Amino acid sequence: MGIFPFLVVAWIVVVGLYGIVTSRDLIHQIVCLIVVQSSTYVLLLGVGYVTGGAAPYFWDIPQHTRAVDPVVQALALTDVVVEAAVTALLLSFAVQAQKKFGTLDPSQLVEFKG
Amino acid sequence: MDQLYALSVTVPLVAAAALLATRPLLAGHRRVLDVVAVLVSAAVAVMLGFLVFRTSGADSTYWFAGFRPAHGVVIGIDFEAGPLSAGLACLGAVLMTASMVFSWRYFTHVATYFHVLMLTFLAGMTGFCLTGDVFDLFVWFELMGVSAYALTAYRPEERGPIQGALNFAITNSVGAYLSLTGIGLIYGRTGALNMAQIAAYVNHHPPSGLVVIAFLLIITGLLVKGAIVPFHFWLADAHAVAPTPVCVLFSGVMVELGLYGIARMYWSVFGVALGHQAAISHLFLALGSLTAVVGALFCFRERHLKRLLAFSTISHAGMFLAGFALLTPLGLAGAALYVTGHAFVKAALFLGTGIVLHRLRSVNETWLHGRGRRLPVTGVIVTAAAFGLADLPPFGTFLGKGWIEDSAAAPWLTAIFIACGVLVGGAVLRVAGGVFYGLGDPPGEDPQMAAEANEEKGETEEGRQRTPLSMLIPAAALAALGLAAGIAAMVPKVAAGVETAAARFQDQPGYIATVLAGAHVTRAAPPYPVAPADVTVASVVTALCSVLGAAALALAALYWRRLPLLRRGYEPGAGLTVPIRRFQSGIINDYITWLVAGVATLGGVLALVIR
Amino acid sequence: MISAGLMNTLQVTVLVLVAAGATVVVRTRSRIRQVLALSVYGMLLAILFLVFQAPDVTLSELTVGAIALPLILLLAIAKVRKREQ
Amino acid sequence: MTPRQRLWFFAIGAAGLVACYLWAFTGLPGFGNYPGPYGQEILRQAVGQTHATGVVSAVNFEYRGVDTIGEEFILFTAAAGMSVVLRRLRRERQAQPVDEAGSRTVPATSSAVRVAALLLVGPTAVLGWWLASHAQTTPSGGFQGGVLLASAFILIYLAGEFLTFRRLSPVALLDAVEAAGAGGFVAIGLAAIAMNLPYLDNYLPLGQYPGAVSSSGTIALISFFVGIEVAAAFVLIIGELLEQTLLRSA
Repeated sequence: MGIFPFLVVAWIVVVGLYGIVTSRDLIHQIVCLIVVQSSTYVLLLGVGYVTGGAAPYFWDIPQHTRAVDPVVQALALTDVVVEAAVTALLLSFAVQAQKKFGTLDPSQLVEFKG
Repeated sequence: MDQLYALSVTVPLVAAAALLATRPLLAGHRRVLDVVAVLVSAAVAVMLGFLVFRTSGADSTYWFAGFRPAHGVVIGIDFEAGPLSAGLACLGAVLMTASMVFSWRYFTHVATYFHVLMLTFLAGMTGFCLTGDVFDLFVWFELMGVSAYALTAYRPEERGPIQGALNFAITNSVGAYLSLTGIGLIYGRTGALNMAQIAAYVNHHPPSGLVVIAFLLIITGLLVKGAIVPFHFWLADAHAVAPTPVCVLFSGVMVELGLYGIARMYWSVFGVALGHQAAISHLFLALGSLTAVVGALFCFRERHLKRLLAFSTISHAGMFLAGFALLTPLGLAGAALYVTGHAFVKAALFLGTGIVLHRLRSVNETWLHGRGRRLPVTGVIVTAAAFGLADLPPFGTFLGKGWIEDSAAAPWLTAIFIACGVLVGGAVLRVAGGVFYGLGDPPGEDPQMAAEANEEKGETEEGRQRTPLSMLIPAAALAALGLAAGIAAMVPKVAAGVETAAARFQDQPGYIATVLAGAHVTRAAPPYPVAPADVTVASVVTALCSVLGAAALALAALYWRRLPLLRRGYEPGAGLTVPIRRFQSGIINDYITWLVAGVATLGGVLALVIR
Repeated sequence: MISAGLMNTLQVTVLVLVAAGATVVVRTRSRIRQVLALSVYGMLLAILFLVFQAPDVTLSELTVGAIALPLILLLAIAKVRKREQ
Repeated sequence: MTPRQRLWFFAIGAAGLVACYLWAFTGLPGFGNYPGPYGQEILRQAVGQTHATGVVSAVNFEYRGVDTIGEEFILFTAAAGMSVVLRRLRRERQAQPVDEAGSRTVPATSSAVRVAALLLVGPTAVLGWWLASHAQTTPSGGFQGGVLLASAFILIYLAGEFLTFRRLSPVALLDAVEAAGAGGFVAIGLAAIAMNLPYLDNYLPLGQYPGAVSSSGTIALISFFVGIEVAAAFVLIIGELLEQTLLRSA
């Protein structure tokens, strides 16, 4: 495996950013932002993985079983909530933008420049 | 009394929840909302002010749920405060109090949500300043961000706020996710999230690309927040449209918090491991200078008052970064004082603009020309604050900037600082002289800018015949505080105290010892060497020249049409309008492209320097 | 217990699928289809987290990434579409 | 920039960004060789210290509980922000809501779907409740449980009962429930301060043995409040958008 999971992380980031940069539709752009953020889950869970480790639950396994890192999982959970919150707020902006500008093309959503 | 750490963050959160829960009961009782918000902000300011005093001798640490480090491993989250971090948080709470007082009469139809969002914003800022854990830093950063996006879009009936909020939210989110990637990388390497523990690890292991890139990615989100070129585009779009009381916080502390985060990351975590101090110092000096110049140029050509102030914030952010970048205690102390003085006068200027908007229903400098004569008191406050922004002695801005210049002792940096001071000061003085005293001729009308400025109507609903005292008093008080900060810093004991605090902020071994070895360890190397930060004749003369230059530029901008030598209709810099609009295009896609290019460039430079 | 070799293969496969999924989500320019792609991508991520031994994150990614977020997106799209017509 | 210029500019920047990432990855321990020490220390201590067998919940609600407070308030703030942005214009507020879904071009919800969806409401709600109250033992917790509870409400909508959905979820009540959830979490921590303990200290009895439902002290309680907060926030968010989509002024 080596660094393969991390290469996937880099790929997801770049693909997501590519989507944001080339997007012609705000909702598409917001979905691409979700993709960029999803790279951070893969990274977090990737770095905390321990080969052969169990999930960090000691309900039915002995307490000193080798397990994967629980902290990154807590971080990823927080991250998922943040994603949901930010996306919902952004979508409400998009709905409003469509109402006010009559379009969702980012290059047309310009009231201020210069 | 350690509980103050927890209370300063949780009290505004509980208040926000309580206000939202009782929303139907409070529907007809607007004043209850105002009173709660003002009292909570003031209480937080007092708590944090108390923390500043308490930590003036030594930093202290607070472990949530009592999880102290076990076997040298940190398992909980700590808040760590020194005078600079608690002081910045306190500054935020003071500005929040002033904004809430100002809002008393400013919005007539204000829903509970405004107060709720302001309180969560306050909690986010406080947590961001105090936390000693990198992931927790990200959480507070996001809380501050989400509150700020919603506040920017507070008037969704108009187009500007929606564009501003979108650009702000998307750019900041991309920055935040890159920061989180950096946090993930450093965690993968060190197995730690506590700043002191990460520092202890990276100091004792050979430097690697991972450490460099983790540093770069973590500060990316902070560079976006701190509006450093080329990560700065969102700022003007958001500041121009956010309600004025919110602008006070955006310009006064939020941008500075981004820079504070960079300073914290550098000194508390990565500084020693990165090494190469001279090169890193030069890199950040270059970034800061570029930002200062770009911001100042954009500021001077602007006619939309809130955008003008926004660009001046970018310029100042560049100068603050340059102050940090000297990596000296005096430079950091200067930056801290400059941030304080700037926050007060900039807040006063924004509140003055709010009063103009409330009474005269416009933020268009051309249209407003001479019309501000009806508002003499506001005129005096704005003019005083404008001189403060132009670094007139003895405002806090003058001394802060002077310390940075003393510490750098580099003529080129002083020259850049003076040039930016002249441009930014010239712009605000031009506004003050033209709008409130009707000096000279109205500046040329740019159709695009006029259209933009005309958008700004619905923010405050009824233009009254008199300016309410609840608006004038906070504005005047803030301008006075800007003056008081400067005068206080002239007291040698205070100046030495600020510089010692800065030296302590930069003392990484001391930080690690405080956090990992116990709450009240005496720091490693006090007393810190304190360079004399006196007010010299030379610094006063330099500052006065800069202020005179700004005043002369303002007068020239107002009167140049009357010079017989120039043909009529000539507008200086008119040819630049098209390229400038292409640069600051308002399109998110461009902003993200610049962000990626900025990260790549910084990464390349760091790779060349550090390898 | 799954053998280490099988686990490894499983992880590589899911990682490749996730990378492909992200690409598809970004490259899909039609709104509704993109939401479907996102939902599938959320499911793939949930499976990835399962093979990374993170059942907790799997559950939230399933509820949020594969269900709640696509639903919110669909609602926003419906709203926008109604006005565009 | 034209789209083409932007793409080229981005391509160069992205190449640099990827190079940065690759350089960083060379410093990571290989996949599966995570060295610790933070997570390892938690694994050593958590079960004994908190009597929670779900270590991730212990981290979320106790060791890093402050993060979770921030996270809950991010959701809280986003929901409040959506209410601000999507607040209906005044005339819409005065008008009587009419379920516009009936005039959609799609066929009306068939009774089979309606019955199936309504039948699912109960089990979904129960499952959500169960998840929210078993954070300390199993891979679950307030967050996942809360989203599932919200799904139960959404099922009511799917059953074609939009106006029922709306009656069951008046915004003011939801705001209050959400605020009670988020505020309750903070208040549990504040109670520790009142007892002169550090904020968020686990002051409740931990239960007799690890793994019992009544074990783990404040962890279970916090998880419960988080569940309420998350459920209310999601119903609010979805309700806000539904209202935008389906209601027109009469």
